[in-house]
Amino acid sequence: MQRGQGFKGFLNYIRRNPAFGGGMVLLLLLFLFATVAGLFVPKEGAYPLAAMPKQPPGGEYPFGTDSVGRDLLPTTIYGTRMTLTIGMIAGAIGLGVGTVLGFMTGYFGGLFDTVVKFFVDVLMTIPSFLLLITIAASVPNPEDMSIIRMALILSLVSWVQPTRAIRAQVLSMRERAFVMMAKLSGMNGMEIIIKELMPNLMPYLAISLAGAVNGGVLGSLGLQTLGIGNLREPSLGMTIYWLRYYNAFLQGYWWWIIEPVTVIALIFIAFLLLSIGLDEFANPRTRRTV
Amino acid sequence: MTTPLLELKHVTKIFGTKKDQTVALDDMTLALNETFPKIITVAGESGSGKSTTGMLLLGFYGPTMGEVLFRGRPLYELKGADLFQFRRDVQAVFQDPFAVYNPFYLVDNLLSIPIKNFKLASSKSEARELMEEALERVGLRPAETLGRYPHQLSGGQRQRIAVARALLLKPKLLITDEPVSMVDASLRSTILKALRGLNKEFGTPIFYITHDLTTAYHISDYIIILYRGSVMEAGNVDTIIKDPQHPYTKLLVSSIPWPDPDLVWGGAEDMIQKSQVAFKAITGCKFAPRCPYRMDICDTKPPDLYLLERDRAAACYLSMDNAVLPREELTSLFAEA
Amino acid sequence: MSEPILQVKNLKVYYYVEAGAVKAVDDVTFDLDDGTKMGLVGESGSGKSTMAQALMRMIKPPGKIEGGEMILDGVDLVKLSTEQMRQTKLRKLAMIPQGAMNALNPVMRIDHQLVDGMLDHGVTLSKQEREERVARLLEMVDLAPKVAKMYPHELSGGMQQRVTVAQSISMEPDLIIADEPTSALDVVIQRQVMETINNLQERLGLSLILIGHDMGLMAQTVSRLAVMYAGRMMEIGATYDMFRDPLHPYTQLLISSLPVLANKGVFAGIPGITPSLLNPPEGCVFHTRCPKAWDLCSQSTPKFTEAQPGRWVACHLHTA
Amino acid sequence: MRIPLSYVIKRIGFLVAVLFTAATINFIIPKLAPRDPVTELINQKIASGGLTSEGAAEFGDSLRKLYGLDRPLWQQYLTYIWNMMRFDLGYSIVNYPQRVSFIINQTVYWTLGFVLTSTLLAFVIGTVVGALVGWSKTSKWLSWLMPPLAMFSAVPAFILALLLIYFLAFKAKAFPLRGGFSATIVVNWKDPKFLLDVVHHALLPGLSMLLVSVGGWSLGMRAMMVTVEGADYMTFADAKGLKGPRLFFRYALRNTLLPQITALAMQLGLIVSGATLVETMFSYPGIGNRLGGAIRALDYPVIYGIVFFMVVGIAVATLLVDLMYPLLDPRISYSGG
Repeated sequence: MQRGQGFKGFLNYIRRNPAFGGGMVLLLLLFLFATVAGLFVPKEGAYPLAAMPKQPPGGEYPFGTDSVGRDLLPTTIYGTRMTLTIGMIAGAIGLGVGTVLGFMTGYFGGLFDTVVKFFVDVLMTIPSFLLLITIAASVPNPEDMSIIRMALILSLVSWVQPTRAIRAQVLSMRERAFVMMAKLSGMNGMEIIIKELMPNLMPYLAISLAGAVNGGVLGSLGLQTLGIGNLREPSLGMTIYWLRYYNAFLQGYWWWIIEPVTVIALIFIAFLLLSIGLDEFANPRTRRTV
Repeated sequence: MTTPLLELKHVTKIFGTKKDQTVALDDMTLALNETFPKIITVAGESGSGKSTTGMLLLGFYGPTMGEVLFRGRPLYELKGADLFQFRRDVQAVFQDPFAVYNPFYLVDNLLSIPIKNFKLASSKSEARELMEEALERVGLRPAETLGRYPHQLSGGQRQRIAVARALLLKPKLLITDEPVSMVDASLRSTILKALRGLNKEFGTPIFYITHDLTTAYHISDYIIILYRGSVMEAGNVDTIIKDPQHPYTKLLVSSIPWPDPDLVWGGAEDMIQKSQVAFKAITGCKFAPRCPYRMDICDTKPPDLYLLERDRAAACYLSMDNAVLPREELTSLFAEA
Repeated sequence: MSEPILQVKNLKVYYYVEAGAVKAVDDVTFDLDDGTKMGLVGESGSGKSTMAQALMRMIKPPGKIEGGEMILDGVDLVKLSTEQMRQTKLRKLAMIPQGAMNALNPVMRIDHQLVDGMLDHGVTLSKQEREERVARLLEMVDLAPKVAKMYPHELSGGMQQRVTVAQSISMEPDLIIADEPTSALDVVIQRQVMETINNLQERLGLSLILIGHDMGLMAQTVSRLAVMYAGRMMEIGATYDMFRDPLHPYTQLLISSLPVLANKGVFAGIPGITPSLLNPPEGCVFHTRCPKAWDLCSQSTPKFTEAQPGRWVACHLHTA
Repeated sequence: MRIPLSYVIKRIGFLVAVLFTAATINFIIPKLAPRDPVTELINQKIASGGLTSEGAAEFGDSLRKLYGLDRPLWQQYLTYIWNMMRFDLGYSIVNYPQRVSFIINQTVYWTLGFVLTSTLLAFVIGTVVGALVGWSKTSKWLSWLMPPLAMFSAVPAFILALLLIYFLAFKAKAFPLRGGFSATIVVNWKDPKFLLDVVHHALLPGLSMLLVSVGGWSLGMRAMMVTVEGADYMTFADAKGLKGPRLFFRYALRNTLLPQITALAMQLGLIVSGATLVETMFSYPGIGNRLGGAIRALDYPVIYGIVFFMVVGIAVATLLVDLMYPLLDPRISYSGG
């Protein structure tokens, strides 16, 4: 990894790590689709009775319409926005909690570490999605949950993986000689965490963030597909729920199926590429010595 | 008697869980004085507890039993300014010349951070001067070293910067753990010379940990031979290397591969046993299972240290005709005549 | 004088990296007489380990044998096909590896590991023959028969290294290449393993190339010594002569930097740093650090010549 | 190779801790949620005309007594845990008086059938493909398999299921659109025609699980293969002149299987979650689809019961995989930690 070469160096790096570049570009395009495209397409179209129902793509409705008259173009745009927003909030909270817990437990150890590690181990065995179902189905009016509430519920499980991953990294890194050297240079615990460990763990933090956002998106999609979550507001999961509810298959409304599926697939492929690229960044296998 | 700078008092360090224990260091008492500017080597094979001793002295491990004292106060009690003072006074050079560098920063950090934290310079230019001076003393050109990342320098260069750091800080005690074992032969001398220089010019005592008796012989004044956490023989390095008394020391010394075609391995063949006995609970001398001179008494209880000369003692029943040196007075061997 | 078992001629091994070709081994030539032990020393980056890999034809990309010959018992190893080379390994040319603690398959019992090499070289063994073979091999390296049924992690580092020694002699090859076989071991164990290797070498009449950086170990074990620096061969000769009367200034400095019993407290190093293998200096690779260098040294590369009988050196001081 | 008892005990202890935590979460969450199952049940009864609002209060009290909701919380908790230990998961609200355990029993075998088959197949295929792609001596065209496999692995199985349903079932009419067997066929497990029909229905859900997980296993396997190929024992094995197949199977593959199996244990939860959604997409008569139905109908005892049952299943399966691990890895020491 070479530093201090500016943008050109970055481009050079992308050339050697195309997965990272591909993931970034794809994610950027999705973000643009969810934000900029929304400036030109009003949200009103994403609700029932806004358009002529059951229209294939073309002319007035480039993405077609569903069987209750939602225009699928705004539905997909605002749905992507909603889904990504939920994922990012849940991922950010998960990474935040995971970073604090991971560094504290990994570096300082002690009873707190034992307790946190036990809960992490237990929660790793209990599938997070089942936990989400239990929690989300138990809140009042699960069928019209706000974005924030959905994201908060998701973040109840999204901290587990980052905590585990970061703790493991900190554990292996705190034994390194440069940490001892930092202590000998008069640095205290917090200084060592922030100045010595954090910079080296940046790629791992980025991997954890990508993983947590990915998990948030996946969780929200799963819940919405089962009918938990706001079914009135447009989201990608909600679209899946309705297309099943109205048996889009049997009617042969291919556009209603293909469009959300494509966007969802692109989101996950972007995250996959990004995590492959970040992994390559964190553990370059090409480092060779003669 | 003044309080020693750093002291191990009946320190035992055990690693592992209840079922699978390794005694890394067994009831060690040792005092290191800032007023006694000598180089003391701790030598032994892997598992002898030599590195553990270093880690205990630096406060990176806590003792299982016993106490590590800094100016008379237990290390674990030190907080704030006292802990800071301990860090200021006791410094180290480690084995791996790559691992001590944070790969994220320039090598300059190894020198500039202690200068900043310990307030060794009043200005940036003064700090720079200090760094350059220290680098030159270990034979490095500052222009070719500063401003680089660790991976851009060779192992020898990196280790010399680590030694430059010790020179710059002028600690009250320097602990070096195998400082030359990962460095090419042609550079070892340069590094050892710099350490010796620090010791002679600034009177800094050095605690030199190594498995390599050739460098130990060359650099140090005194030596402690450890075997499985216990002292086997200790005292003047010249007499011990040239005329070892403890059977274990004999074995070690006879196995040194001297880079001298006139000094080829010979003798002590009888001491090298083909298959080693599995180590069970040993009640007596730890070396007894491998010792060709083993006697019945060896299995009864660990031997005391017997004073062979004023500055030399061995923990072996073969020497039991001599006066006993209580283990806690090990340090008395390392004193001016 | 016996015939050379190995002749290396103008061997070149380059690693191709983004910045260009790293000349890890550059134009190395030497002979090894049958039944001798030769040491190959050098510091990190000298190319000694690359030599070991090249002789085993185990250079991995981006490295490549760029040219030269390695003639083992009349056969040029460079020209062999992959399958021919596979058959040569173990049968004619074996290796004792460096990392004793990791060189054995962790999930396989010792006896299986000792036997599988033979099986893959066309040796057919009944169950009983197998056991006998394993027991004899273990005995030859002073290991107890029960080791056969153990897993590597149950053995100490020294014992594991003995297993790899047993492995390397299992088909009585002509030449064994030992790449720092004891660098991870304690001195006493190191001595035991080296003595085992020495005994076997004499008993079986093998030739041995011992690769390492420890001049002490070389002084104790080998009869001939080859010194490499920055990918090139500097000097070759009988070990005793090399220590007592080094010809090449690099060897001289190297020998004088060694800590011996008689010179306590004398610290003499070699000033300067090893040159980059990517852009080695013009002329002699050592001239940048050589106290005896003159104009010619930076202009032309000294030829590796026989300065005295059996004594080869690459230095302008000795070519005249 | 024997599995040490202490390890088994420790591992089972962890299993109990997991189940206890899961049960406790299941107990606490409904209590924290501001909704009252009894009121909801009554409202449902009123809505369906089975109860008049006059009798509701009295009926509610008797129900609360029946469910023990009038007792102190800690007593309810103990009863709850006791019930869980006996696997008494209570009654469905919507399909009262069906027991939750009956519903599970009715549906679980459908799920086990296609999930086990597709998971095992995917694991085997993915491992073999990944191993071959990662192995440097196989031909390069194999690596072209990776991008599509990686794409599939990124997409959740239920999303892929939508595409499969549309293209293979609706368009190509090669598979049934939904369900576990044809509506026109008589349920008879001894009739081969019925069995064939069941398999036909299970193929598409199985395929969507399979396609998604093959990529994951092969990606992981490839990475481990590359790591193992760099190991010292592979270099030494190569230096021994072993034949390709032995190097591949006995050395490389054998060593990469261990982490791969650890990964399998870690993935079980994800697989079950994925299967739940896939079943919903296909209206497959398995336990996951039943869970989906219960969620839509807000049938809480069924939701909690099925979730708890799944957690038990995953925890037990993880335990079994963990206990299998030492059989494959002779190095594992169980002394603790």
